[in-house]
Parts: sequence; C-alpha cells; structure tokens
Amino acid sequence: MKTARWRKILGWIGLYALWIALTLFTVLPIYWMFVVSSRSRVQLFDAPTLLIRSFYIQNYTGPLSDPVFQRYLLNSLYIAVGNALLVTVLALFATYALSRWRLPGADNIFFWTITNRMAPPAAFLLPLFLLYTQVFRIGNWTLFDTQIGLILLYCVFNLPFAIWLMKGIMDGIPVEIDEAAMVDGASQWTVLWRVIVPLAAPGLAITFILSLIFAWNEYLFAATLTSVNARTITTGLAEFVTVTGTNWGQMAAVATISILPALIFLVFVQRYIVTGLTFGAVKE
Amino acid sequence: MRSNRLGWLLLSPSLIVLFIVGFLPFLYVIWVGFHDWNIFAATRGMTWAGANNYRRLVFDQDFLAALWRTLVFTFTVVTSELVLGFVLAQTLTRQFPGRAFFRTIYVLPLVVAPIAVGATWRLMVIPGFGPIPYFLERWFGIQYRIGTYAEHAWATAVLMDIWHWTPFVTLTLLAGLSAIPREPLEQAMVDGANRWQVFRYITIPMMMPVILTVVFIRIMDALRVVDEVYMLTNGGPGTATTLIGLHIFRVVFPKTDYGYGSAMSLLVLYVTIVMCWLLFVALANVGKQKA
Amino acid sequence: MLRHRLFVTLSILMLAAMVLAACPAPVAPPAAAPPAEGEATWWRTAAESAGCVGVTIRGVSESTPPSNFAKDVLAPAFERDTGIKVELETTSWDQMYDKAIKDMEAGTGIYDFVYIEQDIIYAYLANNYLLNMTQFLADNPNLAAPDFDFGKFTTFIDYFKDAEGNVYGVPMEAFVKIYLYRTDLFGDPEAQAAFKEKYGYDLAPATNYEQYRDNAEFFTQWGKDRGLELWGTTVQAASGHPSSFYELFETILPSGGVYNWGINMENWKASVENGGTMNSDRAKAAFQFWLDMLQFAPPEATSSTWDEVAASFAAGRAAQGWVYGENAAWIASDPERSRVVGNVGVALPPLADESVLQDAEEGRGYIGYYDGGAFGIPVSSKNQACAVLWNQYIGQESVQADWAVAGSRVVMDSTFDDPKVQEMDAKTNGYFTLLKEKGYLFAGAPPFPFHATIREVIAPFVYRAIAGELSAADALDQAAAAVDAELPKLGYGE
Amino acid sequence: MTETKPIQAPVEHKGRRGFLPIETNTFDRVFISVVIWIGASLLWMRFIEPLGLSVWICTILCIILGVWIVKKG
Repeated sequence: MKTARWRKILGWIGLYALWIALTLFTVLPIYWMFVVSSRSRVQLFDAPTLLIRSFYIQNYTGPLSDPVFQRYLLNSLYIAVGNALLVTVLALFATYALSRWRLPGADNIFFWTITNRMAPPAAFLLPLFLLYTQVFRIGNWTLFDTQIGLILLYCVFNLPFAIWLMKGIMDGIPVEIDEAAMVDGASQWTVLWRVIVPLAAPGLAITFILSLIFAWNEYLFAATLTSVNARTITTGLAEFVTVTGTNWGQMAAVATISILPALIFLVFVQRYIVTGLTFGAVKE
Repeated sequence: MRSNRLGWLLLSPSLIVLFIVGFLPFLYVIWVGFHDWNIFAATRGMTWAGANNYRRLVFDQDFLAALWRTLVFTFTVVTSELVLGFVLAQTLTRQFPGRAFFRTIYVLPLVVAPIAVGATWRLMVIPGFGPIPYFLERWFGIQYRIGTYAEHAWATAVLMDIWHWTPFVTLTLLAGLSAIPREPLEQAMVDGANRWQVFRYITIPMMMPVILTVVFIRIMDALRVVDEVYMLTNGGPGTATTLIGLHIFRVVFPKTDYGYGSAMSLLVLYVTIVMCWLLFVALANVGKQKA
Repeated sequence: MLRHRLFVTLSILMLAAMVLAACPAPVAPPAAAPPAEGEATWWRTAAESAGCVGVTIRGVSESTPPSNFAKDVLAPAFERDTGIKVELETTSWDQMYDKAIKDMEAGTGIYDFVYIEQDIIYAYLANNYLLNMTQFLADNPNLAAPDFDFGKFTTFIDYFKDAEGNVYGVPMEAFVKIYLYRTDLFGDPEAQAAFKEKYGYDLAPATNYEQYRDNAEFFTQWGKDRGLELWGTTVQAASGHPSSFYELFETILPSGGVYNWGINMENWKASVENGGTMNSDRAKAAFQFWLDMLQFAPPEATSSTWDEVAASFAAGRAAQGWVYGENAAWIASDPERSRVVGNVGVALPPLADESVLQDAEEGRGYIGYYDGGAFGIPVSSKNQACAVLWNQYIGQESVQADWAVAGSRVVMDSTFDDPKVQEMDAKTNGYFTLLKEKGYLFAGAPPFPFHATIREVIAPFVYRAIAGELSAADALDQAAAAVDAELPKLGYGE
Repeated sequence: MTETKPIQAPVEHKGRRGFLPIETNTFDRVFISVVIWIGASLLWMRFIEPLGLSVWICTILCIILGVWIVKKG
C-alpha cells in the first residue's frame, strides 16, 4: 500500500523532472541566440554568461530600419504564405481525387509524388537555375529572382509532404457523407467546400503551418534562385558571415525576428496539431 | 458513378507543378550524370562518359565513406528520436498540470530555420565564445573542442538533429497514440496482462503504421541534411561530419564537377528511394494484415 | 472557428508587413564628394549615347565592406550622374562564386558585372567568360571616361590582364595578409625582462619561425600564469573550411619557400618524384611549424575561419597572428568591434629563413598573399556598355580615398597620399605604408585555371592533419599524390 | 470520442499476387525490375567488371529477369 503511493509520487516527480529538463534543453539554444542578440560585438568577447545585463538594442533597430532587410522580411512572408496556400489547396484537390476516385495507378502516383522530396538538393540546383533563367521565359521576364518562382519551387518538398498528410485525413472522412450530400442535390464543388473542408480542417491547418514553416526556413534554393528582388530572410542571415568578421549579434537578432511569424502561426494551430498529424495511419 | 475525368482534373495541378519543378530537373540530372563536365577542366563543356561516373563512384572511398557515415547518422538520430519521442508522447497522453505549457515550449525548435539552427549551435559550442565548452571546462575540466575532436563534432551534430526533430516525432506519435481505441487495452488489463505485455502486444502493433510513417519521413529528411551541418562544422574536423549531402554540395559547388556530382546525387536518390520503398511496402502490408 | 483564427493571424501578419513596408527608408548618406559639374555631364552624355539611361544593371559580389561601400555609396551616386540604376547583390563567399559561374557558364546574362577574386580570374579567362575592357574602350572611344586610366592602378591590376596586356577587370579591393602583433604586450617591460631571461634574446615581433614559436610559447605561458584569456598566436585552422587550406598554402608555405602550392607549372605535377614541391621537406617543415602553433593558439583556432581569426585577435585573445589586411584597420581603430584599439602593430610575416626574402626580392618567389578582386563584365551581359561605364565610375581617382577608409583596400598609388588614408595609416601603425612599400614582396594566387577544383582535392588532407588523423608529412604526401591523379583528369599534364 | 476503425495503409494496392511476396501491379513490377537492374549494375561494376566481364552481361541478365518479373511477379 505504502510502496504503491511512493511509487506514484516518484512517478510524478520523475515526470516533472523529465519535462523540466527537456524544456531547459529545448530552450537553451534559442535562449542563447537571444542572449547573443542582446550584446554588442565587443561584449561578445567577454567570458560567456547566460545572464542578460544590458540590452544592445541596435542589433534589432539596425536591420529593422534597413529597407533592404524589410524587403527580405516581406519577401519571406509573401513566399511562405503564398506557398502554404498553394500547397494546401493543391493537396486538398489532389488527395480528394486520390481518395474518392479509383484512378488507375493512383498508388504509384502517390509514391512518385513523395520521391520528389528525397533528392539531395545540391545537384538539382543547376537544372533549376537553367529552367528558371532560360527555359521559362516570356520576353525578358523569367522566373529567376521572382517570388512566384520560389512559391512554385517549394512545392517540390512541401507538396509531397502535404499530400501524404492530407491523404490520411481524406481517407478518414467516410464517403457516405459525400454521398448523402450529393443525394440532397449538392454539386461536387459544394461538397468539397461545404462538407469536406470543414471536416478536414485540422489537417488543412497543420498542412498550412508546416508548409509555411518549411518555406519560411528554406535556404539553399532561395540563395541560388534569387538575386536582389526576391531574396528571403534566411539568405539575409548568411550575409552576416563575412571575411571581415561575422556580425553575430545582428545575425542572432535577425534569426530571433525570423522565428516570430512561424511561432505565431504555430501557437494558433497548437491544438489541431495532434489531431492533424496522423498521416492516415490511425483514424478517428 | 462519378467519372474519372473530374478526379484527374483535381489531381492534375499538383502533377503539373511537380512535373515542372521536380521531374524536369531530375531528367536533366540523369542526362548530366552520364557526362564528364567540370567547368574548370581544360576541355570545355559536356563530353559523353557513359557509365564512367558510376564506375568511379563505386570505388570512390570518400563518397562511400560519406554515404556510410550518413547511414550511421540517420540510423542514430532516427532511433534516438523514435525512442525519445515515444516516451515523451506516452507521458503526454496523461493529463497533468502544465502539459499544454510544456508542449508549446517543446515544439519551438520546429520553427527555427535549419541554417539558424546550425548558427545557434555553433555559437553555443565554439570554444572561447560559447557557453557549453566554457562551463564544461570550468566545472568539469572537460575540454570540449568541436574543431579538434571528431567525437565531439559528431555528438554535437547528432544532438542538434535530435533537438531539432524530436518534437515532430513526438507530436506525430502522440497523434497516433491518442487515436488508439481504449477497449482492447482495457480488455487486456482485465485479462490479467501486465503493462509490458499490453505495450508489447497491443500498443506497438497498433502504432506500427504511425511508427513506420514517422521513420519514413525522418529517414527521407535525415539523408539529405545539409544546412545545419554546413553551418555547424562544415563537415569537419577532417571528414568526421561530412554527411553525403554536404559531400555532394562540395563536389558540385566549389569543385564544379557537375557530371560526377549529378551521378552521386542520383546514387543517393536511388538508395533513398529503395529504402523508403521497402518501408512503404511494409506499411501497406501492416495495413492489410490489420484490415 | 479554425478558419476564423487563421484569418485573424493572417491579417495581423499582413498588417505588420504593411507597417514595416511603410516605414520610411532612411536616406543613404551622401556619396563621396560629388564629381565636378563637367564630369557629371560627361557621364550623363555617355549614358545617353549608349542608350543606358533608365537601364538597370545588376552585379554580384561578396558581402564585404568594400562591396557594401560600392552598393550603398557609389551605386546611388552613379545613378544620380548617369540615370543608370545599379542593383548590386552582396552575398556570402560561396554563393557569390556559384551564382556568377552558373550565370556565365550558361550565358544567361543575369549579371552585368561580377566580382572576380584574384585567384579565380585565370579560370574565368580560360573559359572566355569576361569582356575585354581594353578592346571595348578602344572600339568605343566616346565611352572612355576622361578621369579613368588603367595606368593609375597599382601593379595589382596586372593580375587582371591577359598575355597581351588587355584588362578584364577593374580592381576594387586589394590587401596583403600580414603579421599583426600586440604593441602593448611586446612593449611591456616586465614581459621583455621575463622573455630575455628565458630565451636569452630580446622580445620582439618575429621575423623567423623559431622566434615566432618562442613568442607564441612565451605569451601562452604568460597568459596562463596570470589567468588571462590570452594565447600566443592565432591560427586560421578551421578543420572543415577552405580558409585553413588558404592560410597554409598562401601564407605559410610561401613563407617557408614553397611557391605556387608546390605545383610544378611546367608539367602540372605536385609530388617531388614528378618534379613538384608540394611534399618537399621545406613544405613539410612549414606545415609542421604551423600545426605546432595550434598548441599556443586559443581553443577556437580549429573552428576559426578568416572572420573568427580577426575576432579572436580583436578580442585580445592572441598576442600575434597572421591576419588578412582588410581587418587591420577595424581591429586597430574601431572600439565598437575591437578590444585592442591602439595596441596593434603591423609587420611582414615571419619567414623560414633568409633565402625566402631573397627569392621574393629577386622575383623568384613571394613571402605571403596579395589578396583582392575586381569587377569584371561577363560577355553574356546584355548591357555591356552600361556596365563599362559603371566599371570606369568606380575606377575614378576621386572615389578611392573614402573607399580606402571604409574598406582598408587600396588599388591606386595616388590613394596612399590622401590625408584620410594617411590618418588611417597612423592609427594602424603603418598598414598602408607597409602595403605601399612592401606590397611587391607578396603575390596573389598562382595562375591556375583549376584553382577551386584542386583546392577541394587538397583541403581534406589539411583538415585531417589539423584533426590529428594524419601527420603533416603524410598529409602532404597524400595530397600531392591526389593532385597528380586529379590534374590529368582535368586535362592538365597528361 | 474515438471509435474503433480498422487501421489502414495510406494506399491500398490493387494488383495481383505472383511469386513476389506482395501484391503488385504492372508498374510496381517494372519499378522493381529497374531497381534490381541499377543495383546489380553497380555491384557488377564494383566486383565483377574488374575481373574482365563486361557490364553488358549484367544488363542482359537483368532484362531477362525483368521480363520474367513483369510477366510472372
């Protein structure tokens, strides 16, 4: 009797100890980034300490008041939101089709879409560069250094992921629901928008947020396929590393700023995460 | 019955987009992979090389070592993340005060850009500027040098990946766990099964599809890690953390050996596809048995 | 509910974006002294005659102070004078190369001018990427600016010429990699006495390897005894980054008497058996000397690329070291970024022995690295005439002094005489004087068209030696063998 | 409230059962053949080609194997 109670108490202590340790481990690098962003370049030479004694606000005001940096931030926002919207809508259509029609070869198509995410990126930069600068062009206009170019490109890794995620959700919505609505005289479109979309909402939300995060954070392709006008915040981060000294303080400040938008989104969809991430493997 | 035409119509935008930005470059890479093409060679442009790049590849010690290193890395991080993620997901199925708070904090790493993850960890572990080597040396007398000791760099890279991706694994497993029906569990308990037996014979089999899915996704992504390690160690010390993605990056970028680099990419893609396809088949079969 | 939430979030973000966009852009500070009225009209007329007014030209460069000066100061001034808009993309070192090369190889014509680092020019010339500026100006005399003359540049411009003397790039930055030391430490009477007692000769900035080693050992011990965060030397020994290769092959090996990376340029062989010097005894000795310095270097040395070396020195963590010249000015003068303002001495790098200096004086060799770059115009550019105007604009004498102060780079002899540069020279204890008087002892990278490729072949052996997996001798033996195997594949020395 | 539903794979295969241990459709069998062909060629180049046997022998063997898999797999 007594041992059982002790066991229970120990269990609780263990649980909290685990989570507190984990929280510290999770937060430490991010906190350190913030600490670095609070220091001037000379202060960074001091012996490392985790305390913030003074705040060197110029690390933030500098980039934030710089029009170039503002443009990077806006580009990132447009590209990430644009890509997330596009991916969510395309994945909705695609998975609805895959789940409701018996299309010949559908499972092979499904696997093929996923393989798009597997390619090691480095070697694919050259063909993409050529496509974007020479193949897809109308007069002088090319996809290179445009926001729409990156929005399309990020579909390569976001769309497969989204299709997989949404396929499970779609399969989980019983076909009878569609059929009942159709019997009531609703068109296919109405069914999709009025019936399926609300039911698939958690999946759509999680698809949207994950696509947004991936697109917001991508570096290599953004660096290669943009030049001046469509550069994103992550490529801006790399610009702080120079031969004449890395401006770690400003870089950390920019990194801190760049986390915020994704974080805001994430907090909003927090409670849908758990219901949305099932990948169709387990259904409710 | 519905006509297939609408189905194809709905599917086609995705297929077209993937064809343009995914499949066309893939064809081009295959084409380049059969050529000798180095911008800085004395002979300009592409020359047909047949399968010679692949002949070179299967004997290329650096490449094979990097590939093997990547497989070890992938195995290490995916197993750790899976075990850790499972334990954490289990604790999260219980209601306890502060659960939502912990969970929210816990997903933070997911939103940090890989390049920023690399930079942040580098800032933490560079001797002289970062707190980790400083405090390790002061408190425990341990000399932590990611630029000198291969094991330190490797451990940091593994830890960084675990830090970055365990939240994702945990959340997905949690989604799976919370969808498991309770009846079989309760029934088993009534029948006198102990906790381990329930876990082993009921929870694990029911979770198998989720586990396989997570493993699939993590393997796919871990095999192509570049940004984080590029920022953290740039593959050093020596070649200790030169994962295959970074190795290819070096061959294609600074060395501008496009032909050979393309062949490498395709071989890695081949390995990835085969591994993932096997998992995929396993996934389909698990589903069948259950159904 | 969910859609509502998402909508709210989206609108908040969009609002934030709009507020950000609406922030007034700070006005760029006025450029270097605006050119005189007559010149200004010349630029405008030239731009009009070439049909360039309203055209946007685009360039790519590394994100460095000189490039940023070009972007923030020169580009707006150029636009004001000519009506040509300049979009200069400043990015990281490897991205800069990658994009410029892709663009020129594919003949896309995105970039109208590109940064050419001194070491890559031979590859670009071999591939016929660049526009012959001499030829272009001769063919279009109406576009040749009166204030521009290739003859005004230092000898550094010779790196951007072909065999016939045609110029392919306008130098925009040039530095030497020099030896920096802490004047406060070397001038400390207590340290001087202790040093003399221990080593039997006077403490002074090093001129040879033994003295350098003694200094490094002495100050490392000095720091340890006093509990200071101080070590004897910097070493640019990042064990996974080409910067360590560069320090070894362009600074240390030449100072040890091994030139051109130890590659024999007559038969394109590196190993001693084939007539090269990469794994010669001198090279091995120099490499070993450099590796030995790691024990006297701050712990971050094996993670240090070029920028971290400068940061370590600026933090006061090293008593002496090899530092790229572009950092000399800010380390010596900018209290925002440096702890050692006013305590920085400049000297020639230490040498293995007298013969190296003799080689350099007589033109057979060099003692260190002369680094820098130029803006060149790709032949694929669609706005060549406009880019030629820009290249001449940045090559005017009148813009050089401010540029030199902003980026501690000098490309013209006349710049040294400018009062602003003189003032900076005093602050750095004579960096500019050293560059002017001793610059001829230094040399840029050897003229290899395969520079980057062979660097990548050699670098892994350097990394492994730093990590202790290989000895210096083994690393050079293996590197030389690997180079001998790779060069024939590239079509050299078959 | 969660209700019990059969756990399903993301994709249902609708093919036939041949000598391969899984159900496959034609595309699957072509895919398997190609995968085997690539893998065999690479191994051949590593271990057998140095002995003097051309990689074309491997290709011919793989084509025969491939036809058999597609027909009977």
